[in-house]
Amino acid sequence: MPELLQFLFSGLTVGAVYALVALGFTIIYNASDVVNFAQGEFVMLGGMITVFAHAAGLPLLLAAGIAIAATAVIGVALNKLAIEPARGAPVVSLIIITIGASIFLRGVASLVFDKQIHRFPAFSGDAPFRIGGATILPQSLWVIAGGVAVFIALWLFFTRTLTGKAVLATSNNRLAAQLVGINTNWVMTLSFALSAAIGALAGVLATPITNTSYDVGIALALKGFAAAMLGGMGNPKGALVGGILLGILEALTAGYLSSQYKDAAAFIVILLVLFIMPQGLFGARQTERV
Amino acid sequence: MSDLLRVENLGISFGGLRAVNQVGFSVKPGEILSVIGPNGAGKTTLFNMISGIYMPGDGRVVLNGDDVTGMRPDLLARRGLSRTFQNLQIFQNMTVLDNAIAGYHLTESGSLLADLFRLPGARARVRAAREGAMALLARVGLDRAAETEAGSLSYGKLKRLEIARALALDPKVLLLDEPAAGCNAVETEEIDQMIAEVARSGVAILLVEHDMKMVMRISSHIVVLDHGEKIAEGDPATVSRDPQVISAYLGTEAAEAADA
Amino acid sequence: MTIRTLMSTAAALTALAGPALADINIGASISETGPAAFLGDPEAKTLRMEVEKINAEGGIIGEPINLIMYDDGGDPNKARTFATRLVEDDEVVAVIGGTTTGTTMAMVPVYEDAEIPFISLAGAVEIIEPVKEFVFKTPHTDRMACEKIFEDMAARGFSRIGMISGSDGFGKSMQAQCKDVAEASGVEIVADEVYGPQDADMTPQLTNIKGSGAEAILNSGMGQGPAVVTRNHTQLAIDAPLYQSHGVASKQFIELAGSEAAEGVRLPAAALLVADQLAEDDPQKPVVVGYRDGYESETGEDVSTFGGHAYDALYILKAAIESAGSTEPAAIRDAIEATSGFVGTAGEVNFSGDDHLGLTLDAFEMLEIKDGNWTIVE
Amino acid sequence: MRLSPRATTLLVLAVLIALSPLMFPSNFYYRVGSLIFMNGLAVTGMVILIGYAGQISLGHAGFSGIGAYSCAIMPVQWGIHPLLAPLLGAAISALLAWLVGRPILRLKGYYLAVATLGFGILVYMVLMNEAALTGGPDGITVADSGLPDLAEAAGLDLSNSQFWYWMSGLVLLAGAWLALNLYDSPTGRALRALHGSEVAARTVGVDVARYKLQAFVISAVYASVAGSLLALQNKFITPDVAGYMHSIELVTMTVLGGAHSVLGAVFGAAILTMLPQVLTVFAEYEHLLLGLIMMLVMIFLRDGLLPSLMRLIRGKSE
Repeated sequence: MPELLQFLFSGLTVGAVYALVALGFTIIYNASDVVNFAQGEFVMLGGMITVFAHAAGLPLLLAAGIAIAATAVIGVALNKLAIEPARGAPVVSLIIITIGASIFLRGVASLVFDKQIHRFPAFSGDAPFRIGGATILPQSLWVIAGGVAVFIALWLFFTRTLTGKAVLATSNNRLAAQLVGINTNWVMTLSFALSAAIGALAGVLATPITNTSYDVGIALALKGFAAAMLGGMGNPKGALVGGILLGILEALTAGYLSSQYKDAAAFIVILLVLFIMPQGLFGARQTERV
Repeated sequence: MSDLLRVENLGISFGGLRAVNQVGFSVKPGEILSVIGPNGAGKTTLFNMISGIYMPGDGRVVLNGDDVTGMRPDLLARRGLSRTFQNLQIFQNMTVLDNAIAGYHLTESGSLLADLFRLPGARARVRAAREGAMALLARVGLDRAAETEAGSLSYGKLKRLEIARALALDPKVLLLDEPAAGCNAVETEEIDQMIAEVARSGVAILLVEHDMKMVMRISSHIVVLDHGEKIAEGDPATVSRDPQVISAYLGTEAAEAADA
Repeated sequence: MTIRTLMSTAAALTALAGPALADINIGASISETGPAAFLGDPEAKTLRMEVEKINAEGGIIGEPINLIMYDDGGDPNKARTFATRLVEDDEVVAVIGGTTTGTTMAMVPVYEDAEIPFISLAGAVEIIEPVKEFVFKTPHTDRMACEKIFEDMAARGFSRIGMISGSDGFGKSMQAQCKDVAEASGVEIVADEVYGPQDADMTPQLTNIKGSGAEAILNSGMGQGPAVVTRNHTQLAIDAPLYQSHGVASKQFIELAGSEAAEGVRLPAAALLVADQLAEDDPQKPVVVGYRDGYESETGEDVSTFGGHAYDALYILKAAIESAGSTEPAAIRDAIEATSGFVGTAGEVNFSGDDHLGLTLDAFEMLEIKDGNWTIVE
Repeated sequence: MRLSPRATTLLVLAVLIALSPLMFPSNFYYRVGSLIFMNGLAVTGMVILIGYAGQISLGHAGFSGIGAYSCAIMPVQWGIHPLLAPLLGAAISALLAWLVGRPILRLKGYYLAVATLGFGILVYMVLMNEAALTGGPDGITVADSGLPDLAEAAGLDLSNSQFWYWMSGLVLLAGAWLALNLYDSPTGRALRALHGSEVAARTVGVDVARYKLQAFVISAVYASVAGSLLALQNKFITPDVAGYMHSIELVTMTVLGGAHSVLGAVFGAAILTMLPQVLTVFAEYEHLLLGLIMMLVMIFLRDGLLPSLMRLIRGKSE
């Protein structure tokens, strides 16, 4: 049993990181129907800016705050410069634009920062908690707490606040949203800022566990995207569940079956789920309108 | 003559909302049956169920004596059912001519290898389809626009292109969803005549249309829907006098039409 | 047409950046970006820095070196194209590079066909085994690392060991080599686990190793994975001591893992990492201290053995050109093969007709991390 | 006489392939040329999938991987003739595409993207992990196909790069011919129709699932053959050929150049293949510029480079 518990802890830790990335995907998708493949770069920026600000002598908390704010600004810039001008483009063009953005941001990061791997200390030390023969690091709890907190905040945002409902309305029908007086430009700006900030927060929380470097974004975006699709794109609940599920799946496969094929197992499950539920676990079913 | 298309107790719900309930009627070859009713009465939904786009919740669709309920649209097309759409479904990425040729898909298509290597058989089939398509385009007055991108056509022309495409299948049953919408009086009359002509050739036509003058003029039979239920049925004269219909929907316009 | 224009633009641009013809053209294809960037980055920096230094001192046999370096991004197909470009377009006399085994092996056929000497900076033994006429390499092989580690394990009385390897080229290659030499070294591999190079948590794999009764654990991997493994090893309070490979031989590893978690970790590495601890009369001392000080003051980054491999390759090449007294590729090749007693950052290199690596196990030091620093295990 | 678009495309391609070598300053350009043609071939398949049928795949490099590794594995492990290996590889790719395509192609948009992505990653992982067969992440040597020697025996004195330039040029021409044949054929029309409106395509009798699957299988064969050619030329192959980045590259080439036409997509392949070679002058700015170009083209030249260029030329001449 301690093994199982350890595997679950591992899965939770990793899954919470995926979930945070997936949650970032959710907001932009909800506002604009764009899956932002540069989401992983937001995570990278969160980690890297914190590392370098911290190394420059700022206290960790302040460095993290700066990283999140700066990434949010970059997110807004991405929207204004690349996504807004391409509105209405087909899915495949949007995929290429956001992948282009991710390559661009990675290139900038490698120049502004460096190509080395970095880390900053865990918030509450590295002494693990021991529960039932298994262990979990305090930083893992930070990540999990971060994931849950962002989820709750988003859930409240989308269901309880007027602004959140405006975001959803914009995604449903942009024109109609404009007609009822929603400033859709502002909604887009807000969504990208929020999304980027959540990505950066993920980077800040996860870096003590995952380490960071200019190119960590690729793998994170891939897993986060997969998690979001598994859960059903656009649904915060789907992002959270999809992320955690993916993490646990990988950990259990590594623990019980084969660590070689743990990533393969994750993708096989995603494929199977999509075959049975083409909109993911919690995605909205769409009926064809003709 | 026996019924070509028979609809029995057809119904469907969307998330608890009953969109169509217990609707039934039948059409014979050469007949024009119009389905009318206020917006949201369930006309298009009914069409979508008959043409296999929505799976009916209950009831049956019988085509030429066979139960075809919920059958895929492409298989229905093989059985001679063809349709147009209220919100145009044009292949915007193709030329007008290609749109019309696409209507010949069932007679045009052969093996993939023949297509890849441009074998003589495939070329002959394409040629035949092209000739048929050109003739149809001429019939709807679009032959001069054959090589233009379909996306650049006006609404009225697109409506006619869709009818041409539907006719290319050489259907036994034709479903027309508001063919005259957005057309001016002259165009409406042309469409009107074309529909009558098609019906005369023995095609059973199912029509949804808001232009009551047209409906009253060409229908052999009318079914009235309101809130998903059939509230009246009969020939134009009978329906237009039906008090329930008048109060539910038709009003003065129909009375005028009946007088005329 | 457009393709043509672009082609000739490319040619023109290269010509602009290109050299005067009398220079010695030395090519390099390094993975400055991509998954192996943290290896390629110090390699590229070292090459630029040292070439500048050599040129400032008057070049080789009176001619300045013109270093033509491409970034293959770790993509073997791209490396292969750059190899063709170096040979056909840039007309180099020798090539350094191939940061990874994949990029190296992709380039080998080109240099063999063109008969251009090629000194690889990658680890796997297959690069020089069987011997290829024009291919040499400077880093120790992963097989040697395995042998060195197993030797140390056997000396400490461990016979049942667990392996955890990265799934990238470096990790997989070393995993295979270690399994190959385990029996001969007197150890038995009782657990064999793998992780992805970007994975964030390896506790499931380590839990399984812990349950297998392994007496010592060997992590073959490079990059950030080993740091995570080291932290997880501490997190799970595993008693079996942890060995890392030469793939983490930089100060950065200790920072990433945290000195607390890294305490007691052993790994085989070149003397470069412990330059200050070498005896004063050690012939390697002036070389490694000189390179380290130069690199650290130039880049502001900690020195790593990876940059050292590039340093060794460049100076082996320099010595070969000097002794050949010619810049003919064939002559350079012969001179490289005749290299003996060359002291580099990795150790003493003695090439021969059937040894294009030229290092022995002695070139490895077994290091242990104590108080956040490398110490030599006696 | 006016040439049909189909004949024009083939003619332009043939002339470019035949005459480009006249301006090659060195042998290296044959290498770049052959890479352009191999990518161009894979991308021609993508035109059928993306441009005709309107479906997306982020996993087609997986098929390139199968084609490439067939050439590496079959002759050595199973004694299959090296020239038969590409054909068998294509057959395996087709079969696999047919099997996975059936369920995957029911998905749409981003869901289709993630499913194809997953498929590509699975192929990549098998190539990485089954080291006994595939050589693992460090790659595997590909036995010589004997083709260049055959050419030499026939009196053609060509270097390796030169040989593969002409070889892949010919295969690209053949591939383009087939793809162009398809365009104005019943199958091509059905594919374009379901791209335009799936519902309408169904109502005119198009078996949408079947045609999507055909496009998927055909494009898989193109990718597979391209992978085989690459393996045979390089004589060494690593799993990167099946990697996620390569899949993205294929889609980017297609869409960047213009997904609706073979010529456009091949143009995109040419640009993206040459770009890294041109950008070496900018060294560390390479990636930054690549990302920038991808964004700018897609934002401002939405139909792709070639159609936009043509419009510009036509606009000026009018």
